[in-house]
Amino acid sequence: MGMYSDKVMEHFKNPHNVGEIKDADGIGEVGNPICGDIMKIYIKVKDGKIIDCKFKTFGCGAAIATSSMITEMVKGKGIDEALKISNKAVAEALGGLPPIKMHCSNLAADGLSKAIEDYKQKSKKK
Amino acid sequence: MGMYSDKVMEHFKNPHNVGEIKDADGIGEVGNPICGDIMKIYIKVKDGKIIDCKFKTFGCGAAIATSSMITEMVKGKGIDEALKISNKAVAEALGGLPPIKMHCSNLAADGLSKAIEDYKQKSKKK
Amino acid sequence: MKRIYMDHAATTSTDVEVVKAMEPYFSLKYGNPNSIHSFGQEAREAVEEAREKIAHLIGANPSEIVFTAGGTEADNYAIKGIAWANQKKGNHIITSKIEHHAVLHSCQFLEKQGFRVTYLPVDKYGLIDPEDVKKAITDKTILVTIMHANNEIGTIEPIKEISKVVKKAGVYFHIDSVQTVGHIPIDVNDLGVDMLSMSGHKFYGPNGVGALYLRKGTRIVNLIDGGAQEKNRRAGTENVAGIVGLGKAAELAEERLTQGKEKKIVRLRDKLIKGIIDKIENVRLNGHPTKRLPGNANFCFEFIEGESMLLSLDMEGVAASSGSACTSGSLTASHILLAIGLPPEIAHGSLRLTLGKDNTEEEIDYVIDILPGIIEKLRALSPFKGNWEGLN
Amino acid sequence: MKRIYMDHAATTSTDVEVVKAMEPYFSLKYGNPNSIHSFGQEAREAVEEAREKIAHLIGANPSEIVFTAGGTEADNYAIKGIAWANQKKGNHIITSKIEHHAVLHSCQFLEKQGFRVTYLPVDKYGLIDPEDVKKAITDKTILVTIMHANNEIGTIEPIKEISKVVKKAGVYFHIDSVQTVGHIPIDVNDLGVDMLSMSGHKFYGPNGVGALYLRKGTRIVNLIDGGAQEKNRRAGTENVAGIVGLGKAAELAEERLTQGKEKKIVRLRDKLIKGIIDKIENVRLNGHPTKRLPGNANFCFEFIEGESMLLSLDMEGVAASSGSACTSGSLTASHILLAIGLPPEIAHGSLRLTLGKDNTEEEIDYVIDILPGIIEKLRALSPFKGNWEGLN
Ligand SMILES: Cc1ncc(COP(=O)(O)O)c(C=O)c1O
Ligand SMILES: Cc1ncc(COP(=O)(O)O)c(C=O)c1O
Repeated sequence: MGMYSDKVMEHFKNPHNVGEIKDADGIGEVGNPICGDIMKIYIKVKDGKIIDCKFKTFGCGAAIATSSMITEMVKGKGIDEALKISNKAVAEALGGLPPIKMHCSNLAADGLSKAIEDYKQKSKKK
Repeated sequence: MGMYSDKVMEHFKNPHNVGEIKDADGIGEVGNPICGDIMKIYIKVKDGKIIDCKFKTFGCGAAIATSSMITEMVKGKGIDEALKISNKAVAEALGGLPPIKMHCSNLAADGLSKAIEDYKQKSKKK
Repeated sequence: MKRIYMDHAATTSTDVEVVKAMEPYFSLKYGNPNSIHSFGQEAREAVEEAREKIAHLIGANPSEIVFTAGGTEADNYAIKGIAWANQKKGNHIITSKIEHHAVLHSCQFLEKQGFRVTYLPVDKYGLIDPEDVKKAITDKTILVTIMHANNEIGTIEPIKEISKVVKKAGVYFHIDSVQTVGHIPIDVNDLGVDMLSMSGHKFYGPNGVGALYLRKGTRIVNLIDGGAQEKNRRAGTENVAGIVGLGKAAELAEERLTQGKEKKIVRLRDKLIKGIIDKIENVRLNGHPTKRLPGNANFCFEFIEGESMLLSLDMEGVAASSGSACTSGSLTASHILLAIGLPPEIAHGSLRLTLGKDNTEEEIDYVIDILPGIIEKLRALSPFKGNWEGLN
Repeated sequence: MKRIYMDHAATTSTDVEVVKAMEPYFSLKYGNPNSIHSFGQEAREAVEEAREKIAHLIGANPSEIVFTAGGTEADNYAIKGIAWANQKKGNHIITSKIEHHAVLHSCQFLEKQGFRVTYLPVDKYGLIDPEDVKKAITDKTILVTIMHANNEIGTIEPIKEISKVVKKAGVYFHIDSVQTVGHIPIDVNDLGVDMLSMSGHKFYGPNGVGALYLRKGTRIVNLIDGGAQEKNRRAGTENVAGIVGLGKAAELAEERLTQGKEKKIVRLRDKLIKGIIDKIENVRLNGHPTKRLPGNANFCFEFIEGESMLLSLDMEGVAASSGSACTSGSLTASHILLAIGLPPEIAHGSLRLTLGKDNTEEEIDYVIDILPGIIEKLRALSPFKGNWEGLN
């Protein structure tokens, strides 16, 4: 019962990896205040691997749960592998999302991509 | 309870003065088969007074009850007095009729008028 | 006095099991299904479960069911909605002369808005000829709306055959199934229809709730605008208890149909028809002898008027109906009886007895027993004796 | 866990006394009110008795009450019906920016049909200025439709003052009273309105039934065509049980209003508002401080989003609602919160707590107790800290 799966509610109740990484190697921001969703994803990269990932999210239950879920999914993954994670995969890992949430609050993978992009840009400059 | 007053139902259940008068002095017919109502009123007149009145009616409960009621109302009345009976008076004597019946099935007084007219015509010819 | 109900085409009692299913959704699980909280979510689940049951009964997909406030709204929605949504394509609608007023008056509303409507005739049984439909279709035709079975005379129309010509022409096809859903097996794909109206109170569900089956992809404009309920197709807070009741009624109807329970009703109906025709003179059966609704028996008794029969029957405890003007609040006899060719004076003498799942053999016997006396008494009041002589 | 319902503006539970009044009309007195027999007549009586109760609650004549399937249908009927019936006179309609979607989307439908609609602005409290109405009226104006009180922020509009300018111009005046009927005293003649919409499930009646008050002599075209029910104004077999329930709900509401029972709700509401404003930072009250519905409390909590608050409250047993996009199925925040001048990011952080007759002091205390923790926890997740910096 409820609009969300148990997994979503678990992540909503106790979101993992909440916070900022002060000396993050990459930061990705997605979302739109008009829509009511803004996610900020922070990553720490070492030897091409994501060793830490945190988030801050202004948004609905789905936005918070997907943010939390992706931070779990990427830890320890290589950045190329991490880039392959799709929004759909995040939703699936959460046991699905209500149809109406599939397009609007399911942006965490985009946020991660942006963070990795940011990391790549920054590494180039170094 | 019910769409008709008790008085209407009484007259419907046990209509008074049903039948024809073979040697009637006047016969009035009103109604319209399209509407589903045809009333035939027969009168017997003596010394300007209605001494007998009978009816035959094809029609709904209101048509039957009003026919029955008018035959009671006119007996013993002078023809001029009888002419004054209105459809409304018949309805009132029955304790009222449903609004929708006031115009369509409430024709007995018209039938009586026609019967009296018929009587007058016939008397003239004599 | 025992009361005998033989007016199931007008409305049925709400099944006690249906009432039981509805009960929790009044004062306990009363949430608005659009609310996020647990009260709302438990209501949402109940609504979707009901949708599945309705869909299953007619072989549809749950997403193709739109809940309405009854059969009339479903008819209005289908007809006006298709007309408004497709007026660029054409302005012509085809229907029949024996439709329910929900369909006829919707068509007349559209005529005032500039649409053109063809009202097809029927034969003496009330049957529509698919050939007539074919001939009526033009390149401006956007909708054909035909009833599945007639509410008054019970005739079941050749929907499959009509569908063939309508679909060949690429035109939307709506059927008013208010009298058939729950009473005969229905499969929307087998019938080949795009839209189908139903009403809860005609098959032991609650009043004030119905549904429109709306085939996926159908272009339609809303009749009732507002919130995003019913996937933006019908606004208004859902009648949760009513919808749950409709779902339960569908489930129970499907059980009965699977068990062939309507056969008992057909047998009682045929006994009633035979009994009356055998015992009374100057009577005729209206509608088709076999292509008719399981529970429908409709007669005309000459020389008397319908309402007076109803009152007399009611006095003996029997509830029935008639197509006489006096019983409909209009001034003319039933347009259906006139359309099958009856003269008005005969149409006024119609009597409809419609049986339901709980009518018994004894009740049939009782009606066959008392009706001749009633007819005789009323005929004694009538100015017509054995013929319509004198009728101008 | 105890469940606390504070979403009465979305829907109320059906009063157990209402359910009791409805019960006989499902399986016992199930006749169709249009039938002549005794089953029909007992249903007819029940419907007319309910009509009297509804009329009495709002100071109307029973013949001016038309039953509908809810508030949305009543709004659609009033607006579309007046437009269609009076289009020879003019094609202009005036409404406000903060109406319910039932009104706004009906107006938008008419715009597609060629009508012109003015959407009046409101001030920061959500109040409409009668002067604005006056200025908007032209010689083509046929209808002004304004809500009596707003469903989201609870603001009660100056209907009497608006009526004066509307009536002076000889224009029809409709009010959407879905949120006020049964909650504050109403007299249609005192208010000076021609039409008024109400909905059963907003004042402890059943879902799926409502009514439109239609002043005698009002020129209107039907929304739902068909049979001659409701004096030819609204077709479809009457929802007898629902109508009886609506009548009973009206009777009970009148009793409560006579006894001044809404004062208790106002007191609890004010306690709730004070408790929350006192204990939480960066929060604002939406709507007018005093011209508001007895049960309505509506806030915006900055830096967090509404749905996440609802989920958190639901986990603690509290049912509430929000004007955030995520809770409405749309992509933008509530048009009402935007119309009172809130930026979208703040509008998304709205929380509506609407109290009902059975909420207790303890429940208020509980909510005041748990809410600060919930807000704090969600704000800890937010990328915004005490200001909206970084928001592009
Ligand atoms: C064939 C048919 N269509 C439509 C309707 C209207 O259904 P409802 O009364 O549920 O609006 C009825 C019954 O009244 C009917 O028999
Ligand atoms: C102000 C207002 N108008 C109209 C409606 C629609 O009423 P209903 O849901 O009964 O159709 C509502 C509630 O949903 C409302 O709050």
